[in-house]
Amino acid sequence: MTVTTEFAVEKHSDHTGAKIGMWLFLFTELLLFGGVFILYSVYRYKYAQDFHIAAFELNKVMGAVNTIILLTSSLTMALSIGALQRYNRKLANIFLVSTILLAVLFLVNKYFEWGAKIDHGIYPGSKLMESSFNYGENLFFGLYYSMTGLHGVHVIVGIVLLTVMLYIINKEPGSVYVIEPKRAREMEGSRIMLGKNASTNPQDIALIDDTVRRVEISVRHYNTEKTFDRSNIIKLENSGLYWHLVDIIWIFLFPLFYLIT
Amino acid sequence: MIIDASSMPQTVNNVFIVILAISVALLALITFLMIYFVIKYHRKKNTKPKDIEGNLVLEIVWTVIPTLLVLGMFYYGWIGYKIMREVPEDAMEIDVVGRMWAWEFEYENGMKTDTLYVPQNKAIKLNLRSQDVLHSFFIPAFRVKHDVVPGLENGFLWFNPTDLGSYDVLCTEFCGQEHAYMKTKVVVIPQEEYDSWYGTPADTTATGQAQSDEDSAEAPADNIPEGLALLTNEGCIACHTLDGTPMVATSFKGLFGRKQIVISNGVERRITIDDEYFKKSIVEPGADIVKGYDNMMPVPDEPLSEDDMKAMIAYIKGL
Amino acid sequence: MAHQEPEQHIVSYGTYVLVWLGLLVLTGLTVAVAGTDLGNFSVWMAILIAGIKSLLVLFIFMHIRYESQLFTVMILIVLFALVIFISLTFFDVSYR
Amino acid sequence: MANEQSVSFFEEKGKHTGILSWILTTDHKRIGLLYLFSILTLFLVGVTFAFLMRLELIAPGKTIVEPNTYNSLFTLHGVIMIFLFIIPGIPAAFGNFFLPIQIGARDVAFPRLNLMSWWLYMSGAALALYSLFSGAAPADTGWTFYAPYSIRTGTNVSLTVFAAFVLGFSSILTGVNFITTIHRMRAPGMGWFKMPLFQWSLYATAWIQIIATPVVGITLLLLIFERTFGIGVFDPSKGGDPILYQHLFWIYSHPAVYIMILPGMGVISEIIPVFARKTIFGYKFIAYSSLAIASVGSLVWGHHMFVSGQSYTADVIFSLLTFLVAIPSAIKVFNWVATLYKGSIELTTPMLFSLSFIFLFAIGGLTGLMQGALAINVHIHDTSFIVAHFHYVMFGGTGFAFFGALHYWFPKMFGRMYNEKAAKTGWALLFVGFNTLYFPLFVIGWMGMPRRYYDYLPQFHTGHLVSTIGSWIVIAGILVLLINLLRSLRKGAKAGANPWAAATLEWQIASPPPMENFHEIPEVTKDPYDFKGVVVR
Ligand code: HEA
Ligand code: HEA
Ligand code: HEC
Ligand code: CUA
Ligand SMILES: [Cu+2]
Repeated sequence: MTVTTEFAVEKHSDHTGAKIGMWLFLFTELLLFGGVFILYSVYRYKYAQDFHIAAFELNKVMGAVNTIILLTSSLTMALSIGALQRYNRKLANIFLVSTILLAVLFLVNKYFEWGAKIDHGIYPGSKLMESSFNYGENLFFGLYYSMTGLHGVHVIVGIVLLTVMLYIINKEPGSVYVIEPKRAREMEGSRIMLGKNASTNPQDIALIDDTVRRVEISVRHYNTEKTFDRSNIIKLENSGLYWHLVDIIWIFLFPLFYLIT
Repeated sequence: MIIDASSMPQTVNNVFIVILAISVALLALITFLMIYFVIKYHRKKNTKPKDIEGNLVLEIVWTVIPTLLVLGMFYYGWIGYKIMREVPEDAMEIDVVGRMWAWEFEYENGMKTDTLYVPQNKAIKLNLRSQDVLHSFFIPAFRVKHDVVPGLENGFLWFNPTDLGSYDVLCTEFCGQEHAYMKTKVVVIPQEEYDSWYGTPADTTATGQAQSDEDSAEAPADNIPEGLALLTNEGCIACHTLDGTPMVATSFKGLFGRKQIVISNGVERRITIDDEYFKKSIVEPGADIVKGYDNMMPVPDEPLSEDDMKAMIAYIKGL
Repeated sequence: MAHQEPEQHIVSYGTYVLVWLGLLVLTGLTVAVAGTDLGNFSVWMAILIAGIKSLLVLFIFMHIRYESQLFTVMILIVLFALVIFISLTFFDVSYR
Repeated sequence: MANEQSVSFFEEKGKHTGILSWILTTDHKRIGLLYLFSILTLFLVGVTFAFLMRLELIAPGKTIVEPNTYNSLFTLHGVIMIFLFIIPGIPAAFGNFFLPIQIGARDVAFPRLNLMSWWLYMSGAALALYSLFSGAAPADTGWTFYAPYSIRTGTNVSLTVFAAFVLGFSSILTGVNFITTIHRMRAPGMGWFKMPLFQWSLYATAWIQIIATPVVGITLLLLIFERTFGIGVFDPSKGGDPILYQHLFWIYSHPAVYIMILPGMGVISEIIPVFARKTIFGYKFIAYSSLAIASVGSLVWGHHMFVSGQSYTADVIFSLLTFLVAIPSAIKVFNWVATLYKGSIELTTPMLFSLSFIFLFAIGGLTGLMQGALAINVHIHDTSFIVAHFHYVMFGGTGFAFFGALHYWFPKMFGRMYNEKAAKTGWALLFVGFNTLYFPLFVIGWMGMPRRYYDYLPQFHTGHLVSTIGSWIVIAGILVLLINLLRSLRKGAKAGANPWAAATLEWQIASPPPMENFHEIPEVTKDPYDFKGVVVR
């Protein structure tokens, strides 16, 4: 009996497509924050004076430091991608780890900042806010907590994402294709050639007979310039895009909340 | 079928009829063409279709004509609306307070009613305020409607009632359980009768129209106990019954002395209802929430006086 | 289906560092400007500086400068939508 | 091109077997069918709520339920119909199935995201249904969740709102997938203007999904924050502005009505040329009008707020813009009708649905114009006139397009024909019932019957009674249609590759299609509605 079975291995590798997808997703993020920016601008317009006063409660230095941290993390992110594009995985790792550490640092700062505020009794629903804050100040802090909170969540997601990337770019590139038992039985009687010019050399030809339960083919790429798993670069680039967006949002949050005194 | 009883319906009806006529004409045209084509070019009769890719002139025609039509509709609608938003100088102002689930009308002389009384042929401006959530004040027969928005001070609408009679007032913004029952009447009476009623609030029953209408509760009359009148006017009985059946809130019957579990600042505690608790419930309804109920009781727009509260307590204790 | 992968554009490390320095300077600038009293103008100043900073990030860090036009067009569409949302809302808020 | 012997995607064995081969599939066809069945199931849930509502309204006073229950019924009816039936309806079910095939691709750009989007849909559905039975009581705010009532009420609003949030996420992923696929995966020769019009409508829809959905996402999230932390942004007692909530809500929810209707319009643009056997009239105008609807449609949200207390200036601007958005719809309608001219028309079930779509959508759209006229809107806002309007566009429009699509593509998806006679009976019942159900609502709405009313004044009784009777005819119609299709799944005659002699790519491959759609990616040379030489196979 001869059964021929074809199997096609198709790896989807449309880098531009992946990038378009990522950008589309970033647009939704942008508009998500855009929604709160609408609220911010309206209330800012209505209660300009109160916002002005409320902003004194925020720690400008803390905000500036966090801005610098995020900007720097954006730099290391870009550098990490640059390094990977040059097939320098070691350097890419160093920069990626720095990015993650800076992100964590940002959160630590944020934690202390929020903590200080909450200690002062400034949080939605607190006694202080209900008794002695007027509408504008209330809204300022309502927005402050919602927006920086939401941004913080994005930073956390970013950390997770970058950590996963750290794993991915360090995994030995390569893939294993498994032909399941049923399929393997269908292939009985056929031969598998190992190696490119194997046809002449009987040692390189394996017959699939009924003792074969499972066929496993593994393909390994080596990190030379030519065979470097390019799809990792695009993955890292896309994660980088996300991280830069988080940065851009902070670039706006910082002056709008901390610097309107 | 639909009642027209103010200066507004004329305008609105006109706009409506014009747009309706255009729409019906277009709908008829489209439907006719569809049916005609389906019959004329049915596969049985016409086996050879003729490919037509398009026709630029036609496309322009059916872009430009609808554009002109809709611009006309817009303009017509706008003109009608302009009238609704421009209140005549000499309009009489009445404050309307909406709360779950009752309306209250406050006249310039301080009088309060739960049915709206207006003189015939006089511009009336209603200033709309809400104590709790969104409501919407709607008089179908007058073709007026406007949302009643908490926190928004300048909500208003105006009309000039032309026909005597009493007409429905409805709430058209969903506001909770009894939304469908948040209705009252507007009663249009001749100017002279109105003047005498307005001058002497106690004399409300004198107005013929008002009497004939079974729903209309009047301004406080002498035979009603003061406590009940207060509870009615403040809108309490929209949520609290007097007969012991709990509705949106607990019933007032047997209120005092009742043991109750309340949640204060998230903590459950047991209390016994006394005068102090009653007063606190009115001034600060959110402070103690009765277990099983929602924190939706509004704060009265003007604080109740000590005397008023005493009167309420006295009445409730007597239930 | 098979698309030609566009040549990757590799940006020099130096450029990135320069951009970063630029961003830091702009941050300093916006803090400094906030200190002075420019009245109503200071908001717009802050937004302007933030805008320039994001353009830097967008064009260099996020490579928009080196990508096909499609991306720029899409970004413009989205920003335009956001601007429209805000301005139409203000037709209500500021004329109330 | 077609290989008739090939194994269909139903039989193809993948990594998993049994149920897992469905719920873990990344094949766009299987995901499309998953969506189709989930959506139909939830449609039946939503429709059951509607049936109960109509029963309650058959007479004034209490008929079967308490006010609270009624309020929850219309809320959940609205939420389910909008977020779970009509928004994903055509794009997620038919779009997923046919988008790649119609442009000659093997799958969508991100198959795994596609699966994730279905899972998010199911989670959203589960949350929405769970919110019915958990918490104090099911949400009772209406599908619009207007603040501050939605902040105050003790019902299970947060969970329902969160469900809507999750569903928004699912919708976004579908949008991302569709745009990328259309940009990157068209077969050689498939230029933008060689695409079937269904693709254009999906493309425009996807853009709205991407631009508008996040706005409602954040709005709903803030509503949840408001309820749990009291941040105050929508709460007037803390300085927030409830009207601003409405702006944010409608910035999404008006464009969302075009998410609902555009794919329906796309379906109609597919069906009409096929059964008139001639090319579509004014291809480019229909294609561009989809983009025009999508863009102008994003600017008109304020027409839901004419009496909300927004400024007079805003009222006027939004009214003007509202009228402008009608023009691209008008262009489409006229081009469809012109396509019939000198055709060779066959009145199959899909064609009947398409023609009735035009009729019902025209009624819905033209009444939409009345609502857009400021003077009239003041009177009919929040009355059952509006209810009639949106059922005409949503059910009469998108709903009929959905059923049209179901009957048009059924043979392709399942490889079986259905009983044409039963389908036509179902259509007739649905059409008659539909008008009996909703037309009276225009009348009583004009007379002043408010919406979301549990109880009503006696003068509205006749209208409500007729309407409720209409709902029974509709039930009959829907049951006939669905039972016929379900029966045909097993008993229907085998369908050939191209039973309608249509020219688009999906009809050039086997029914049901093989796993990889095309053994070889086709080279496209013909226009999508060029029927020369296309025969029934
Ligand atoms: C599928 C969904 C869908 C669609 C397509 C539409 C389409 C339109 N809608 Fe509708 N609408 C809803 C769903 C939809 N709507 C819903 C759900 C609500 C209520 C939400 C709620 O409050 O719960 C609503 C509410 C609503 C309101 C608010 C009413 C109120 O609450 O006060 C308004 C006001 O302007 C409006 C207008 C329009 C207009 C002008 C169109 C236009 O796009 C229509 C364009 C179509 C045509 C014009 C017909 C076809 C053309 C011809 C027949 C040719 C001739 C035409 C001309 C001369 C122009 N709609
Ligand atoms: C796609 C959208 C869609 C669809 C298809 C429908 C379909 C129906 N809707 Fe719709 N409806 C909305 C979307 C939709 N609705 C929205 C968004 C609202 C606003 C909610 C709000 O105010 O917040 C609304 C509100 C709404 C109201 C107004 C409530 C009020 O304001 O008080 C009413 C009242 O009649 C109504 C009735 C119906 C009916 C009778 C159907 C029918 O067409 C359904 C027809 C089918 C059947 C009646 C049953 C078929 C049943 C089976 C096949 C299963 C067998 C089951 C039984 C026999 C029980 N709906
Ligand atoms: C919108 C409905 C509503 C209105 C109007 C309303 N209440 Fe209430 N009331 C409630 C609800 C709900 C509760 C239970 C929750 C709570 O304690 O806040 C309540 C609780 C109370 C309590 C405590 C009862 C108990 O059993 O412990 C008192 C006393 C009270 N209301 C008095 C009044 C008075 C007096 C008025 C009129 C000025 C009034 N209410 C108007 C809804 C309302
Ligand atoms: Cu008040 Cu509805
Ligand atoms: Cu709309």
